[in-house]
Amino acid sequence: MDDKSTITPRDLIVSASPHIHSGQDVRSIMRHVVYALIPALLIGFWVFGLSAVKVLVLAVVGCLAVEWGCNKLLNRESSLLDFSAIVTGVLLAMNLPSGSPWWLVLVGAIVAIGLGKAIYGGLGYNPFNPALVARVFLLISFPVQMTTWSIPGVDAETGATPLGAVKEAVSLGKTVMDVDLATTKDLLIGTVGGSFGEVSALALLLGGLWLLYKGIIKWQIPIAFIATTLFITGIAWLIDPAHYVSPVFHLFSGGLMIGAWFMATDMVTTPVTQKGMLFFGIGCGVLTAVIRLWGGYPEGVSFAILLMNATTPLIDRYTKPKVFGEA
Amino acid sequence: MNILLLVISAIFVNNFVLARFLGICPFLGVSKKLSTALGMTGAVMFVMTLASIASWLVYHLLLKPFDLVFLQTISFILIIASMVQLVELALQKLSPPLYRSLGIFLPLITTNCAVLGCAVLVVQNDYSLIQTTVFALAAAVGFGLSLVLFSGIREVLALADTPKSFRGTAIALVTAGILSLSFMGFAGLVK
Amino acid sequence: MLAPTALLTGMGLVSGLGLAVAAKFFAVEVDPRQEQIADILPGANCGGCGLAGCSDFASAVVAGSISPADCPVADDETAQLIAEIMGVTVEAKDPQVAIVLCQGNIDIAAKKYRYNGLASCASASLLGGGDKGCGQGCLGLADCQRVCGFDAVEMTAEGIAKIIPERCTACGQCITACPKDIIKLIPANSEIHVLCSSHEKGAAAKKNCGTFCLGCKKCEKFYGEIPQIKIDSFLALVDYNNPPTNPEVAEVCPADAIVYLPKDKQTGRYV
Amino acid sequence: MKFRGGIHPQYNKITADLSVEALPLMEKYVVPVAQHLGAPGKLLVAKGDEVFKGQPLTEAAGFVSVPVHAPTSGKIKAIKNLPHPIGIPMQAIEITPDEQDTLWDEIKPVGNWRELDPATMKSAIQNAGVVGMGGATFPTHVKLSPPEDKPIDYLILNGAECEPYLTADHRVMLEQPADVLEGVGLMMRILGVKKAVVGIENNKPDACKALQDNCPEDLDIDFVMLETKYPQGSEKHLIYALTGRAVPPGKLPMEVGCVVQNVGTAVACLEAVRDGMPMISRVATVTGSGINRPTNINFRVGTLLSDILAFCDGVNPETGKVIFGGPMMGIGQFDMSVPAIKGTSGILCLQNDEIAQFEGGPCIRCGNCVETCPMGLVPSILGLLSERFEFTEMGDNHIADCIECGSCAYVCPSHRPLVQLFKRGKVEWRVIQEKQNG
Repeated sequence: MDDKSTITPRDLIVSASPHIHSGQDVRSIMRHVVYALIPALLIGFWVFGLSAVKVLVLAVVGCLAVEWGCNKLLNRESSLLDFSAIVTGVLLAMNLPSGSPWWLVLVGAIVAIGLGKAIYGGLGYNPFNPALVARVFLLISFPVQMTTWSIPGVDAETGATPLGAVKEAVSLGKTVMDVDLATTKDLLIGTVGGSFGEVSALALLLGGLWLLYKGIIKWQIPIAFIATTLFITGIAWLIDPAHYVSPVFHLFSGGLMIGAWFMATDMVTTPVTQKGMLFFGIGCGVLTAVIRLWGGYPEGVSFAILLMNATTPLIDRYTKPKVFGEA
Repeated sequence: MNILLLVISAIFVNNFVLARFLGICPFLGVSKKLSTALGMTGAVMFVMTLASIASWLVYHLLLKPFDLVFLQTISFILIIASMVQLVELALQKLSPPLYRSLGIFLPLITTNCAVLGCAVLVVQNDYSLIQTTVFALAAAVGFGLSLVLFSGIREVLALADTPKSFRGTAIALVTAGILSLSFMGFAGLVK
Repeated sequence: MLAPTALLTGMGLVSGLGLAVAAKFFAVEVDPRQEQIADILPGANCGGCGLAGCSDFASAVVAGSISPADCPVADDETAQLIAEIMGVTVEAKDPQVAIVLCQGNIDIAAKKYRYNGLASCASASLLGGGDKGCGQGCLGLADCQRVCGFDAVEMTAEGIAKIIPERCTACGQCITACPKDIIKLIPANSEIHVLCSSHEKGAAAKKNCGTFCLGCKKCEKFYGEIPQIKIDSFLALVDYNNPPTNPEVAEVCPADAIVYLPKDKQTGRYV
Repeated sequence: MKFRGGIHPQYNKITADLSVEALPLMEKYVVPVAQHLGAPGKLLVAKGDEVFKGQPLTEAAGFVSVPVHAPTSGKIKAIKNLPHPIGIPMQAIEITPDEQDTLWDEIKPVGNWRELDPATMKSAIQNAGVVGMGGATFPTHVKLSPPEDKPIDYLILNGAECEPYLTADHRVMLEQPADVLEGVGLMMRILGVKKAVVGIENNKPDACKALQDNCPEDLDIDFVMLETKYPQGSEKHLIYALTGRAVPPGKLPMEVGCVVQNVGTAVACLEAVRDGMPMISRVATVTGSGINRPTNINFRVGTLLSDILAFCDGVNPETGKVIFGGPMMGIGQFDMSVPAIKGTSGILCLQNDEIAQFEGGPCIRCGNCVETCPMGLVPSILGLLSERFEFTEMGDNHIADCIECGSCAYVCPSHRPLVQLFKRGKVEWRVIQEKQNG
């Protein structure tokens, strides 16, 4: 009965309800995203070798350093431990060519964290995906460096991505049949040219499914995104197979997999309602297909996601769930 | 097909605000609230279409026949100014809340480079009257699209914990820049 | 030369006539005084008058539903100017400032539990009145600072709010924001205050805070016949209509609740 | 019918198999005057008066008001502001028992409910001080008096007990199944409805069986096993799950022809009519990892928290929180001398390591709260609006429909104090509305 006296009210915590919690937190979400990216990273290292490792380390360290610097400058609590800067760094690295010069990676890190996130007030307030802001920024500012793709296995040589090869051929008046298309097997495994993290469709799919299984991402965005892209590219292919490649090629090539599973599912920059997520995914798919098929760039995933990021507030506004009991 | 390309070009590829960087003043000024943005879009649509048509008529029926093309700018401004005055008078009577929230930016359409730019572009590209109407309307839609997208973002940004030094116009300009970056994805859609 | 002139004149005439017709058609009446008043108001849109902002205040003045002197922020001169525009007279008002009537900082005020939640006084006070043992203690979560449009509230390192008198415009926002109701408006030139709001009896108050008014009436007696400080249910209240002047009263208070805060007459700053 | 949203927390119903123990007579009782929603009663006694067990200490002040009664016989030591479970001291009557526990001589049965007329029974229920025992403590006789123009089709008995840890209703259903159903029959007669539905979460099959086995033949009662999901016991969601009818926003269950009552309330109503016994005791669960001997108790209204904790062998040193009610909606206590009252369905002592910590991190817009909100609101946006004092906009976003179930805060990975933000918003929104309506 002595235990009764151990209770001193001043040591009791008082808060608003609820008094228990599911235990999920931001850190664990971000950690899981990093875990899910590991297969694709390993394939990237295997295909592109040491230069890919260099890009990854630079990007992650760069992002962390910029985050730390911004926290200091803006007089904010350290947010290094929430892992979000690491996720941004990893995604940024995966969106760069493996042979990127060091300064390109660092500029990317500064744009991603500084311009894309910190000045909006940090995690949770940025309207655009930081890694994609950096990628598009670099693509437009340094087009040469951003499209110098190493050819897997041959360190010194550079060439085009599978999608780039198709676009170039078609724009020169040739047909798809004239192009030496990458095989589906190559696309799945990743032995093709491209940004170092986007090449292996299989590894990315694996990671995405794992996130889905863990309940960290919801199915609406990736499925709607991929299905819409397949649908539109499929129609184009059925109508004119001479100038448009098959939807399967579109599915496994370029950034669609990493975009649909990892970038378009970034919680901060996508709608909060499930209906909204569906619209978001469809919008991404339409824009990706349109840019890939008819646009000037061979690849449209980054632009599509950024554009849809901009529509997120509007989507959220018009897809609010129905209040319980409302007719 | 030509008309469709014209529309896509004016709305997406050569969006007045995000690709041509015209009309930045109202883009920043009246994008704080979605409802205001929609009202401004309506006003710009009206002014832009009518002004472009009127400019086209004046250019092709008066300036060109009488060899007075050098009066192009001043006469266009005259047309636009009277259009804006008309809209302002009408709004003040018909929708006072919108009139108040648009504030100084409504009369500023007068000197708005987007409207003047539209009229000048129409003449420069030698569009027919139908093309002119479609182009002006599409350009206004493009202006409206960027304004509405932007106001949606800004409504959310207003709730964000933005650092004090970046609040307001600073963060709006950065956001507009990123929006413009993403619109570059449309490049090449229309050759 | 003739053709351009004729053309532009013609166009000008046509559009001018069109606009003239439109102006008739869409005519709206606006009282010009409203704009004049809005121009001379402080323009802070603080809402201290109870209306949505300065332009609302201006239209209310024109409509006659509020007095020109009712803008708590504007000084006398402004009020007189507005009155002139409206053609009425207003009486001068004494300048006021807000003051936080609590000294219970973290060193001396006891807490009754560990608070976990929002850093906001209004939210914290929904949980049993907040974590301070004293029911009228400053919670130190800065709601008053957040609503102040004039940067006149400072949170001390010891965790209570303090008003900076030379910045305070007496708009009253902090008073509305404070859930503990311990911020009051007082004449700007008063210098002696009872910085405690607890009506608790001495023993109970002492348990919760190191600086408190126990209602001992020593201050009341100090002033003799017409007390400038009066006790009302165990709390001394300064009679600001007849503000106390003798600073020695602070020495009399056994619990340091009465403080003498001398002010610089020119700047209004505490010395 | 399943409602949208909701959560599946750890249920921790550790006391489900423990019988209800009656508390011994204590040395002191504190009976707050206000223990229900509505106007507090008017005092009938003064300091120094001798009172008997079951004697009314106050009388109802109006229709939406009920009296409180003496839990035992003794002397009134004081009437003053004393700690109250809501956190702010309120007027209360302190009684020192004379240890005789003499029953007030005016307590006698009202009659057989099968023969009495509804009005007599309703006034008996009001005079007995019966309030909803689920936690909301709304006077029961008011709920049993729907206006003429709102015909009632169903009486719904809430046996969901969806709050984790709590087992009080479960035990009542197991130990007094006949009383529960007689109480249901009584309320059906008052309402004049032919049909009652009992909703029980499917983690309590034994309770359902006990009730089914004891169902009187003359009553048409359906027993429905519901999905175990929080907040299944919320009135609106229970009605939806059982009947498919959705109560419109801002409206009461009677809008769709339903009245919902808690199992404990049913027993209290029966006792008020059958025995004339006022509501001076109730069943509650004392539970959680912090208490040394978790159990179910039958305590007298006004028993001090410290006495109850002592009866359960006290708390262990790791205890960081003592809560009246369940872990999702209960109120944290900080004064050990608060009395347990009519609405106290449980006393939960949690250890420091299992308490939700609110960190107030930024919203990362994950959408979990939107998915779980059973009311179809967007908690993430509402939270941001509250943080920025945009209370009018909160109102436009239906803050008034929030039932404060806490599902959103439970799943929030940023540990945002969402319910606290909404409580604040609701208060401010009410003020704004009052201003608008003059």
